[in-house]
Amino acid sequence: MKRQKLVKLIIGFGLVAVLAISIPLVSGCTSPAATPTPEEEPIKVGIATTITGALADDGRMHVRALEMARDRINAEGGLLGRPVELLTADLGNYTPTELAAVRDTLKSAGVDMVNYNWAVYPAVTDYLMEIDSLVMHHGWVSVDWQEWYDNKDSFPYWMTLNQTEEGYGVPYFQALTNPEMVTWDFPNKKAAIIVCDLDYSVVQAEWWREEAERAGWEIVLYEIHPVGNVEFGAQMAKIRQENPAIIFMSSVISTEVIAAYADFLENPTDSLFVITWVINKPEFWSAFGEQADGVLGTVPGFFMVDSAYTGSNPEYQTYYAKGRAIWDECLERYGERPSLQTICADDSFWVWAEAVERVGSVDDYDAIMEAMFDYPYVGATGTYGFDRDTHAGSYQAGNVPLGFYQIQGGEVITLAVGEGENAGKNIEKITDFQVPWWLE
Amino acid sequence: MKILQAEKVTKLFGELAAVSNLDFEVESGEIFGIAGPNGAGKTTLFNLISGVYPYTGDIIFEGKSIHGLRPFQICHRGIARTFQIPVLFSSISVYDNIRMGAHFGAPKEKNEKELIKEIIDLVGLRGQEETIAANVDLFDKRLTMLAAALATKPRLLLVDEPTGGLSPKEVRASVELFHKINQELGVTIIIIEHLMKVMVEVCDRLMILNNGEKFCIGSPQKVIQTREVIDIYLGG
Amino acid sequence: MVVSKILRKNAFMLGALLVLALLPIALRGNAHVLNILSACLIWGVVASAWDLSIGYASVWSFGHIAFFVIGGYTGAMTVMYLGIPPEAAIPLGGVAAAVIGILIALPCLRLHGIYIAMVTFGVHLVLSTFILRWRDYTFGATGLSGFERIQLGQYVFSSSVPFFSYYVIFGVSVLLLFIIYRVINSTIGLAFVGLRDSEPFAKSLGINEYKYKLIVFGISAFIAGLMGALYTSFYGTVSPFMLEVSTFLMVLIMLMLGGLGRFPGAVIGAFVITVLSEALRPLVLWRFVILGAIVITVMIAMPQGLMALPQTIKSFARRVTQRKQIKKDSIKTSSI
Amino acid sequence: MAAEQAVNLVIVGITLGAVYAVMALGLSFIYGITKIFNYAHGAFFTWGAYFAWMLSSGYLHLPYPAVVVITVVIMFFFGFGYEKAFMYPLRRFAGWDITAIIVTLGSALLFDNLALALFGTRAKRMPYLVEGNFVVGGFTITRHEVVTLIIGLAIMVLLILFLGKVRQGMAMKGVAQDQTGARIVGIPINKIFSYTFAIAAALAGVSAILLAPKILVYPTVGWVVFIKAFVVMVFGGVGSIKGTAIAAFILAMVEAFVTFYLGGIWGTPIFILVLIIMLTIRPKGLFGTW
Repeated sequence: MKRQKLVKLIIGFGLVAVLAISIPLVSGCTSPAATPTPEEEPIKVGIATTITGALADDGRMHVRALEMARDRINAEGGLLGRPVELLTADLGNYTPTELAAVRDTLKSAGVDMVNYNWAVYPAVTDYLMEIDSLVMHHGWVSVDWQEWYDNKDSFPYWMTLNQTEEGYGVPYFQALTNPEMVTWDFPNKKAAIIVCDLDYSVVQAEWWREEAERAGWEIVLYEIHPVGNVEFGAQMAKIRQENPAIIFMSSVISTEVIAAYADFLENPTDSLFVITWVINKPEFWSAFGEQADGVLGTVPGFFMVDSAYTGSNPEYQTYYAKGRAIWDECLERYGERPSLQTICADDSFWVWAEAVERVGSVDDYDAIMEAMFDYPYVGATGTYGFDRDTHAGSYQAGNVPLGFYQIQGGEVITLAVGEGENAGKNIEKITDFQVPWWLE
Repeated sequence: MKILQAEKVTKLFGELAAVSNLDFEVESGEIFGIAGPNGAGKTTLFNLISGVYPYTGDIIFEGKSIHGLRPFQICHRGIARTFQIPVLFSSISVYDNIRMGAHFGAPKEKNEKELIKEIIDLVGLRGQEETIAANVDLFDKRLTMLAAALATKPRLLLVDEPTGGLSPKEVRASVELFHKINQELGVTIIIIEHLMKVMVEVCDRLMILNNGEKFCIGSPQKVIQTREVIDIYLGG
Repeated sequence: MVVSKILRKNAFMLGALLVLALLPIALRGNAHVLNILSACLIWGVVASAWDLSIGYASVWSFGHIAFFVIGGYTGAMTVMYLGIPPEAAIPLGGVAAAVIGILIALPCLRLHGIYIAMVTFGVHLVLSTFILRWRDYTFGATGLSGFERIQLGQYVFSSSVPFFSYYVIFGVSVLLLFIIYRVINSTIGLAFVGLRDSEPFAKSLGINEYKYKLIVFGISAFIAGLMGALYTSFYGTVSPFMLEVSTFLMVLIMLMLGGLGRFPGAVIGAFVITVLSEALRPLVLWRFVILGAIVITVMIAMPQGLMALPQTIKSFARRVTQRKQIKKDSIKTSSI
Repeated sequence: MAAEQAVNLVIVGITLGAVYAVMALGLSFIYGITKIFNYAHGAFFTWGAYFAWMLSSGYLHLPYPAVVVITVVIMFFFGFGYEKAFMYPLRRFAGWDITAIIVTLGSALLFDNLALALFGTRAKRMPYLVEGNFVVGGFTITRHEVVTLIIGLAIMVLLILFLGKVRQGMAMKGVAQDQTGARIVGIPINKIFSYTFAIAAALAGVSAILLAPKILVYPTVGWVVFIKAFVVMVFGGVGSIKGTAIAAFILAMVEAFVTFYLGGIWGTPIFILVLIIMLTIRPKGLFGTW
């Protein structure tokens, strides 16, 4: 009897001791692996992104951009003569525990800048602000930015390349019904809208819908489905009944779009299949190959890498050249073409790096931000000058164009580029629209 | 005085009548035996009395109907039972098994510890209290089950095949115990048993069931000499 | 005399408590590690509350993560919309979860095993729809954040103030674990075990199974909901993402790895799984593959769970010594 | 117009119903016979889908009949090996049924994430079994749907025949009713367990082949189907093939109509509501036997 208690006691203490020993090991595991060069202390850049979970693909594309940028800058002698070192922290499925881990590891490593892509969870913003480093956010999501904007007094060091998705709905509808871009006689003025239940998608769809109704279109289906839904049988039944001229799918999750499109292809209607953000993601068209031809989409920012820019706009020519360079490097180095994520992340890094060079300091955040305000940085996706109030890069200059795309021959081809308030009306046409194969 | 009256009790399992149109009465203070071949409906009858299944007809206990009451309510009215297979609370001690009956079955009992002690002494489980119930032998398992049932302070006890698998010595001890329970505690007992020898020793009256129907009832010596009863048992 | 007896009887638990109480000081406020420890405690209590239901009462409720999330939302929303002080919102989260738990228990009264599992899991599945539909108040999939936290002087209860917050969580967890321990050792716990081990016999001994089903749903949902509110307050955010299968799976694994119905096994399971899953983080995609493999291996080697480790080791030792004994004996006989 | 819509919805419901039924039968089979609740059943589906994908559009581009046969054979041995490796060693101890649950939980974690690590998050697409449509009386029905329905029904009939007429099937039924009893009369329990898992895994493979072209192949796809199969199994009553089949069609129909009229977000809540109402009336499901 006594021995039993003793054994229990020993095992109990043993377990706790093992835990106590392993916990510091845990924190040790996540500290940076690369060794700094002996002469100069490295500049640490933290990457807050999704390495695992449903958005792991986006995270991979994000990290690649920064790896390429790091190697480029280190090959040129580093930033301010110091090597740049990356520290990746996984946002995973955005569970609170993961967010806290991201914050704690980046904070304890003492990163000089946090490069963050996007989420639709304001909580991520809260956690990143607590790291107390400058955050370069290259998202297109208003909730993340809004959370910072509401708290800007307590934490000013947040820079967003492009803070809102609201604008994309209106110009998108305008461009679709712009005869300069889409050369197809709509058989009717009916549209079906399928929306993923995430803020980003819902906001975009709402704006799209309002513009459509203003133009006298009838919305025959407006369906918000749960995140991660893959069964669209009933929605397609309704669509097949109504036969609308446009099926608009507002979703950021490629699996949903692929599933809906696969169901659509089973028995296609006389409709244009129109999507948003997912058009730039390789997993969409790699799932369908030739069958993806004809799908239309839009993404914010100049993202023209499948089709060459042959127009006369000198700014666009510069953007294109920069984007193409990243594209080629990514393809060569990783055997996979980049997504918009990559190109944008690259911009967000170099905006910052240039500002740091000009200021000559990496931790004087006020001065670095000052160097970014109003300064026209010409990147691969547009020209950025940050607004003093919103800290958003694209609005002040109004120089970040909106691209409208179609998949043709298995590639994402730019149909037109628009800019400014009526980006869907005043467009520069690049490539001819192709009537989708199921409508022929 | 009648402690239990069954009136036209019928239980159907689908098409099959497990108990059909059964009438009988149990006198207060007696030991009443129920026998019959396998599938005669003996255990089903216990399940009906203790409220496990719904049924048609009526069962009256101490002048009040217990039809439609749930098992725990029937226990609180004063009927306790044991099971054919010892279904003990195997992960806790023998003492806690008995405490389960005392605490939940006799909620008004002030002196719970005293009650448990008395019952342990009565059934003869002293020394086994702290053993985990899964680890005691079959006889002690049956005794524990019986003790837990007695701890609910019943006036009627239903005992289902208490001697199955026991040695002759243990069977004898069981018989003595039932007499003791009946006489010292004044508990009326209904007992299901297939050993006729035990029945003759224990029962005041014996009822034979066949195919869910009452076949005959009377003093055990008389009943077992009935030609038809012998036929039933020999599969006639 | 009595004190020393209690000390000796609960040496394991008291020792563990002492270590847990002193560990933060030894760690000198390492934020990352402290937050992991806090998560261990939170999940430990949630898993123990769940154990009360599955392990002790054998009521296969799959709604505990839903109760946890209900508690979290209640805590956050009462603070945000009703202006209730955050200290009061945390027990309110428990109350809300308990009310819903009891409501769910009603259709479960007549059900058993897997059928209860389905009804309660149904609540889990429906909850996310409800949160998404009630967008005006819950902000849909975006989730809630930025609500007021508990404040004690200059200290804020938040994962960014790990030292202070750890002790708050430690205090609440110890209190709740003590409540669970008391419930297990009370007559309520006795009734749970009775219904688990042999329901027909328990009922025939006067146990009202409906009453105890309601009690077990009430208590375990209350604790899960309270921990949900505490978790939400600690991390400052709650979203329907918590309802993903992965959370459910992990907590269930913690509970079962520790050993069903073997308090405080669930707490040990929670520590082991949480720490392992953090330690394996550098493996990125292979992390959960390895974790799954570890769970399977441990269970095949030690089917009774971690809490049975002493017995397993002892029986193994006994077998080894017996074998040695047999060997010795055979040598002896052969030499003769 | 209304009639046409209804017919379209019935077609959607029937096709989904056939697949849910096949999946739920596997789950119900394992639970009914071995009393193990197999959390890894979703992972079986996922891996069946990945095998089919690798054989078809992923790497080998085999013709469909070959894909079906090879996938079913692979899944059969997958289930067999799974039982031998993970479930069999547990049965040395009492209380193994509880331990088995956590091992299935652990293997769900393992297999899901193995798929993630090997194939990535990217959803893979599989071609339809047969392309093209039938036009019957003005209604368009895709050939894939017709084939799905035929395979689904055929499997149910085969299972009923197997359990009712074939010796091994009858032995399985015996084990389902009473494990100790079955052992006493000399039924080889270990063998029965292995074959039960093997058949269930093969069924998961079949449903994966039928459903993957519609809902894609990605690491967590199994859970979507698993949860629905779970509801179907409980609704129909564990162990009843008839109950499972009817439940699958009822629930799929409910889901299709609810999605159509109220929107996709209400699919699950109504699904669950129907289940709870059902269980309050019949606590053991529609035709619960085991």
